[in-house]
Amino acid sequence: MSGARGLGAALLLLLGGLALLGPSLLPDPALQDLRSALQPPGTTWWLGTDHLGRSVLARAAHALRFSLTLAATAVGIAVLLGTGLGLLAASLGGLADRALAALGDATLALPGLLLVMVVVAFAPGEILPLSGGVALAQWVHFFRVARAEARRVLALPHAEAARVLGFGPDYVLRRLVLPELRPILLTLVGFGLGTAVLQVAALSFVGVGVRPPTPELGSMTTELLPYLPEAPVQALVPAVLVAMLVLGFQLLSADEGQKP
Amino acid sequence: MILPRRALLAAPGLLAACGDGTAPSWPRIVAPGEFAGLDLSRAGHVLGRMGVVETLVGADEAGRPTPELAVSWAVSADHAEWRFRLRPGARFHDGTPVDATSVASALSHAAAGVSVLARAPLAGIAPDGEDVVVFRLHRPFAPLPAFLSHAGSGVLAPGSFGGSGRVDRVIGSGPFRVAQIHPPHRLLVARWEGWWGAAPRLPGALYLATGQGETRAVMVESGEAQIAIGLLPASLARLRRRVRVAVASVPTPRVRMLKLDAASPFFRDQRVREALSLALDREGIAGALLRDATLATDQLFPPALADWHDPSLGPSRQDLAGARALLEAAGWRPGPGGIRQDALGQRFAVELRTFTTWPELPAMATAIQAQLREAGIAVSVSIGSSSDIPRGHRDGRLQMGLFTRQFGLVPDPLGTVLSDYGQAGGDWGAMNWHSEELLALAASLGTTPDRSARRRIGTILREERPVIPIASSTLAVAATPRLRGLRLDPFELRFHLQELDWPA
Amino acid sequence: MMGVVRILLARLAQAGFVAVLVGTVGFALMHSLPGDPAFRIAAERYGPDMVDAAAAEAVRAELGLDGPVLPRLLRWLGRVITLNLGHSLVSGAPVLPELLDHLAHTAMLAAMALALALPLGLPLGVLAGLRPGGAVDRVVLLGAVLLRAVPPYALGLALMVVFALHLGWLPPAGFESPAAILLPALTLALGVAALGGRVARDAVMAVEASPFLRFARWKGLSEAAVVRRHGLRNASIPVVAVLGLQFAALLEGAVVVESLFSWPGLGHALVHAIFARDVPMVQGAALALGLGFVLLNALADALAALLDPRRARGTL
Amino acid sequence: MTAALLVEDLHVADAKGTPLLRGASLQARPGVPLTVLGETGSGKSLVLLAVLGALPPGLQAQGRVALAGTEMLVAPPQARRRLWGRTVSVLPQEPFLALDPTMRALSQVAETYRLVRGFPRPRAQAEAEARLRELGLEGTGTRFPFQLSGGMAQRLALAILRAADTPVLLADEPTKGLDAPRRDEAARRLRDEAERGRAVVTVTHDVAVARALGGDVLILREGAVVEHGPAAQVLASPSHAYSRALLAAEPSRWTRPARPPSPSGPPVMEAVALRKSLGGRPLLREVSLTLRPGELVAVLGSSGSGKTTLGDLLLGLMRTDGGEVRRLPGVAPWRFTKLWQDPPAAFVPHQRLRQGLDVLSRRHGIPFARFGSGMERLGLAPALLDRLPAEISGGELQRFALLRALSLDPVFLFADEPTSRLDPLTQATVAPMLREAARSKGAAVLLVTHDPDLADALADRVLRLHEGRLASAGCHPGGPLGL
Repeated sequence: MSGARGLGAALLLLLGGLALLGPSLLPDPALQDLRSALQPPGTTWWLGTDHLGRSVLARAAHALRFSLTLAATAVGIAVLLGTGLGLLAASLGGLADRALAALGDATLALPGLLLVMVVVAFAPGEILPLSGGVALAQWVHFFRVARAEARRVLALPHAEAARVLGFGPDYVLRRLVLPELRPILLTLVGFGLGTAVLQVAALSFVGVGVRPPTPELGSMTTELLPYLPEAPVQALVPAVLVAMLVLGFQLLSADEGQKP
Repeated sequence: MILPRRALLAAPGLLAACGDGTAPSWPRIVAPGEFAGLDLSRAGHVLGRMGVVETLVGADEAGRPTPELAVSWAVSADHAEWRFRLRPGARFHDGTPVDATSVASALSHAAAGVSVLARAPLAGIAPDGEDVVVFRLHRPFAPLPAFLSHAGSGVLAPGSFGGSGRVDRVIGSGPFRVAQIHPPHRLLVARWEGWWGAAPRLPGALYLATGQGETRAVMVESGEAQIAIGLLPASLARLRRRVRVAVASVPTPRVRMLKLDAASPFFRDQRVREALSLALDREGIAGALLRDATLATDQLFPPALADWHDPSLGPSRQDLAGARALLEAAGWRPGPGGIRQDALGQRFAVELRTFTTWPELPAMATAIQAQLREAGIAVSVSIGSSSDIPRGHRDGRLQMGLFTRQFGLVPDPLGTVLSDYGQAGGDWGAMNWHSEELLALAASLGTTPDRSARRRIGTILREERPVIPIASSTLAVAATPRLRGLRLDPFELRFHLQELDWPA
Repeated sequence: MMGVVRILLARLAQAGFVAVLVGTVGFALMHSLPGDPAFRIAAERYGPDMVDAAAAEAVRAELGLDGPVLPRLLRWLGRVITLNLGHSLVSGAPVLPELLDHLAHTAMLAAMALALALPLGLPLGVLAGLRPGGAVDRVVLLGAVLLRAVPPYALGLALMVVFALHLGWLPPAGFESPAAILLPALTLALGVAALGGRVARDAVMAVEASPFLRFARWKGLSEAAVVRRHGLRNASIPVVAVLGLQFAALLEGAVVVESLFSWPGLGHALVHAIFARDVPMVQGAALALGLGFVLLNALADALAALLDPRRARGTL
Repeated sequence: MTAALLVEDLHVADAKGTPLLRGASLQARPGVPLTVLGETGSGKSLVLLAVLGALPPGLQAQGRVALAGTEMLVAPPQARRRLWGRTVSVLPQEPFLALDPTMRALSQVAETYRLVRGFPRPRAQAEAEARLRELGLEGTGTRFPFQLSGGMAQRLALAILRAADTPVLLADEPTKGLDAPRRDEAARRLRDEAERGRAVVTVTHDVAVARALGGDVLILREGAVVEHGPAAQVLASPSHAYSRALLAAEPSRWTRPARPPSPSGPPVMEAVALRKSLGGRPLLREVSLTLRPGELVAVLGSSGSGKTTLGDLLLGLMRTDGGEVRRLPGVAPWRFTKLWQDPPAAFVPHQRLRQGLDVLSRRHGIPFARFGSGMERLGLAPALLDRLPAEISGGELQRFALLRALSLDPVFLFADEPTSRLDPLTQATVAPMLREAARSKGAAVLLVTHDPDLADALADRVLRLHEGRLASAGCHPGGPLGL
């Protein structure tokens, strides 16, 4: 494991640990103390309090868990949908392939954030549409890669060999295409997770986020932006956490991608 | 390769339309309000404040009617007819005189569209000679002058209207005329030499709609703008410490309040509504989110409305024990997870709708959510569009709504009270609640200005709690100190640009 | 020239698909959205203080929002072909001129972002690619990864605080002085520069390892001649191709950055239109963004074809 | 006459100290082509890189390399580089990849004149045009490399080298991927260069190239020189056992197969008037072919002639545009099978061989033990089973492919250039195995190749595919005639 990858793993381990253990060890993230609003970091509140006097550390831990869950759900849907359609397109070929590819191209032409916003407008503040929206913006990347890789592998002599030797399409896809696809998908998943975290944060910024009091990294920053001069740590912590999460995913996958 | 090049050439041409023509010496005003069109129902609030469009009647700091395009007015003995005498010599920006015919036509147009005038019991508007406009009413309506001071009741020249009655260009009569207007962001005004009042010192000014409060603060801090309207409480604290910026604020008749569906099984009981009020820590909310604990109020009418506000009532303090006792008495007992339930096992779980037009509302909803949770009430917060509240009122799905209401929408709150707390309640007022006594009092106010009746209306609303007021508002403005003569209007009708001076 | 025609035809087909997709999906979604469009439109038109049921009913009557869906969709699709995008439900003004105005602003912002990003990212990427694993490479890689990890709004805010507030060099927002474009453009540019640098690095590495560059050296050309005559052009081909694709990301960033800096572009308009349920405006803006993306890709294709004769002749 | 290039006792080892080249010595003289002959891994390419002074970093070299008076192993990089294009030039392995894809042919020649030899632009242009004309490339100056055929690309590379006109010319596997006629043409052109007074050093694995070039031959095996001398002598009467084996491995020297029994029984595979176009170009115009059990038919054709397409059409891997393919009815589809040109590509890269055979045995209910006896017959050690495809040699892998195909009791085997990627010695072992194994199973074999000698050596019938039609190309003496 190289340095970059190790650093990425360490970052994700740290944040994952906080997300996993934090919520049970730290106080209720919704607990308010309006008279202790915007307290600086100290012994009582390690990362200070927000504008409603809530512990930023506790909220950050919950927000991390939320962001990770949401990103994982969204990317999970995107991977299943994109890879499934990609493999389908590559193995069907012909008109179905071209139609799916055209749909992919058209989706790609639209900014991802637009798609998420349109879907989220369905049910503001609900989690499933949010991850569905992010997935809608991301599936096409998985689709393109899966389709291209499947087409490449299916054209290789060893895939032809498998067919000549009497193996069915199921075997060819599962045993020949997927193993080749897996490392590429993993890289893409890493970047996708990072993008999902960023996209949700951006949505919160333009006001399409989660419902209060759910802590979310993007909306935490947005809520605290007006207080940046007086409470810089509290406002920056969520943004830094987003950056660290994305960084962790990128480091982890960047290295994977450079392998021969 | 021909197409892209042509597209590139076209771009600067489009930009020129909105980038040129700004004299750098004209002050820039940044404010939150965008305007979606040219007609007064959409742009009136900007055109009025920038001094382009005038109304028959103005308002002073206390909300009392003052002469503007009308120099005097009188109501008939049967309260069915109002006569407004027009200011002699007033001219529109196209040079035509502001005469009774054009005023009657412009205001009839407003009354037929979306405007406060449409809510007045008007039977007709007609000219009487050159300089008198007559308003005939279905029933007595004392706040008519106040309604006429609303931005939507501005007077546009007949030349403003296109063939289909749509506003094609804005020709007002105020001290400034439109030089350029680009909805929804930008309005450039220039001094109108033909104004009836003292000539303005400023050669012109620029209005820029800027949605983000932080951005407005930063713009005025860096000198990019000279006046920033509507500062966030957090920015306000910072700007006060700056030498390069002068900060002023004025209380406004705007109140943040909770609206409850008084017909729902949760809020049917007046004791529950009272318990909600007791459970709230208004001073905590105002202190933390508005940076001013004194804004906390449980009165619907803020101090800015001296006739309506009762200064003898102290601030309402949080009383959780009292709230719990009232909820117990109303049959809501502690249930699993600390959430109360009634005898049938119904959980006290409700939805609170609010929106982001005012940035403090979501945070306030979150604070309310936490405080009601202490009393055993589960609140889920839904943040959407401002229209969710009137729509929820109409389709009956609204349980709680958090919003701000401008009682000085017209400087006399009576109009607002009538539309919000009438027989059928109001989109921005009571829901499934009314009070015969209040209706009778309001009807009597149609003919007599009676201060005790006004106070009594406040008391009824405070006792029965169809809505729960939380905090009143201030309008905070930051400006560069070089700008002289800045005057704040609590009713947000005018910037008073004609009184400003910006010496180089 | 067959290749160029083929590329353009493919892009044209993509544009057609975008139009139909945006039209249909946008229309279907907006009409199955919860919430009453009449109320939303009224709120956007008249401001929250004036929204009430009466205003909403007036809007409903004026716009005929109750008609059957399918004929309206077909009519809209038909009009799109003639570039008639209808009237905004909110302002009542025709969508097209308003869109063009927003589009011009976004185009200017994107162009400025590119103008800042390329001189920043490409030289660093080339330096990094010439010595992979070297000090420059490590610093550039780290910088690129960090820049792409920071949310654009946080980046924009940080730039605003530093350059506008503390240093006072640049205007923080607005679109009045010509310098106002610098901060939003820089915010977008940093992300693009990070990506461009990364692509340039990989491209330089690939060219550096290519047999034709080795052959060029073996021919006896000086290093400068090798780089100038054989290195740069070949390395720029993937850079152009990838940057063309990444324009979608740039436009996406524009939505957030335009809101933060009050830049009156497409992204800003789109957010408003979605909130207001202004269907023609949403569709128009989405269409403009989608077609803009296709157009830029076509430009990137054309540029790549200029650089790479294989593309122009349709063998790649 | 002094040697333009002198290599004395050159040793090269990798970073771990493993020797790659163990004491190679050679000298190249103007006018006398020198051919370094060796199999993959013999270290022949390292000789070239050492001469250029372009050994990859990490390799250590000892000994002496003198190029026109410069000691290439000790000279500083700048000094070595100054010789490139002036004293020494290189004909690259695959010229198509070595030409700048974005530059027109003429510029690639002219820049040598302008930037290396310092000619003014008009003269450089004129000279470059003259070089193109000399090599039969007139009219192609404005084309890009991708618009040239493989042979033209190689001539363009030669034109560039002529422009440099260096005393020493190195050629690195100049015939890689070329079929016989083009291979001979390339060799002839290199000989021309030598006759123009240049010292030409060619590195190749192909004995035929060495023979065509003449001059001196040096045979390299596992980093050591096994034989060195004039081509006429070394290729006619080699003294070393390895050299003899290498020469005997040429298909033209193989012992001919015994006369096959006349094929009998119903045709296994019949093609009637097949037509196929690819990319709008008609590839097969009207091809008819009949294969009977036990016969081995070779189809000869140059690259791009459509011979692989023909096999794939018969197997149903591609759809025909017209005509008909008739297979022996009632036979499972997998008993019509194929051997691929590039053995590593035909195996799943991440699957150990045992695993691959295991899934196959389970899919078709073949007892695994059957593979054991087959491996023995094909000379495959059981230890190989636990390796990945990339970890064993191409020859071994092709034998595994054969094992795999034969385990399904094939009635038809399409062998697509099955030995073209193998070293000559390996080819000499594997090719007869293919013939014998197929014959023992009674399978019909369609062998597709570009090597007439190989076809002649293996096949019962040889057909030639030319311009989309099949024609008889003569037949094995005694073999059945006709189509």
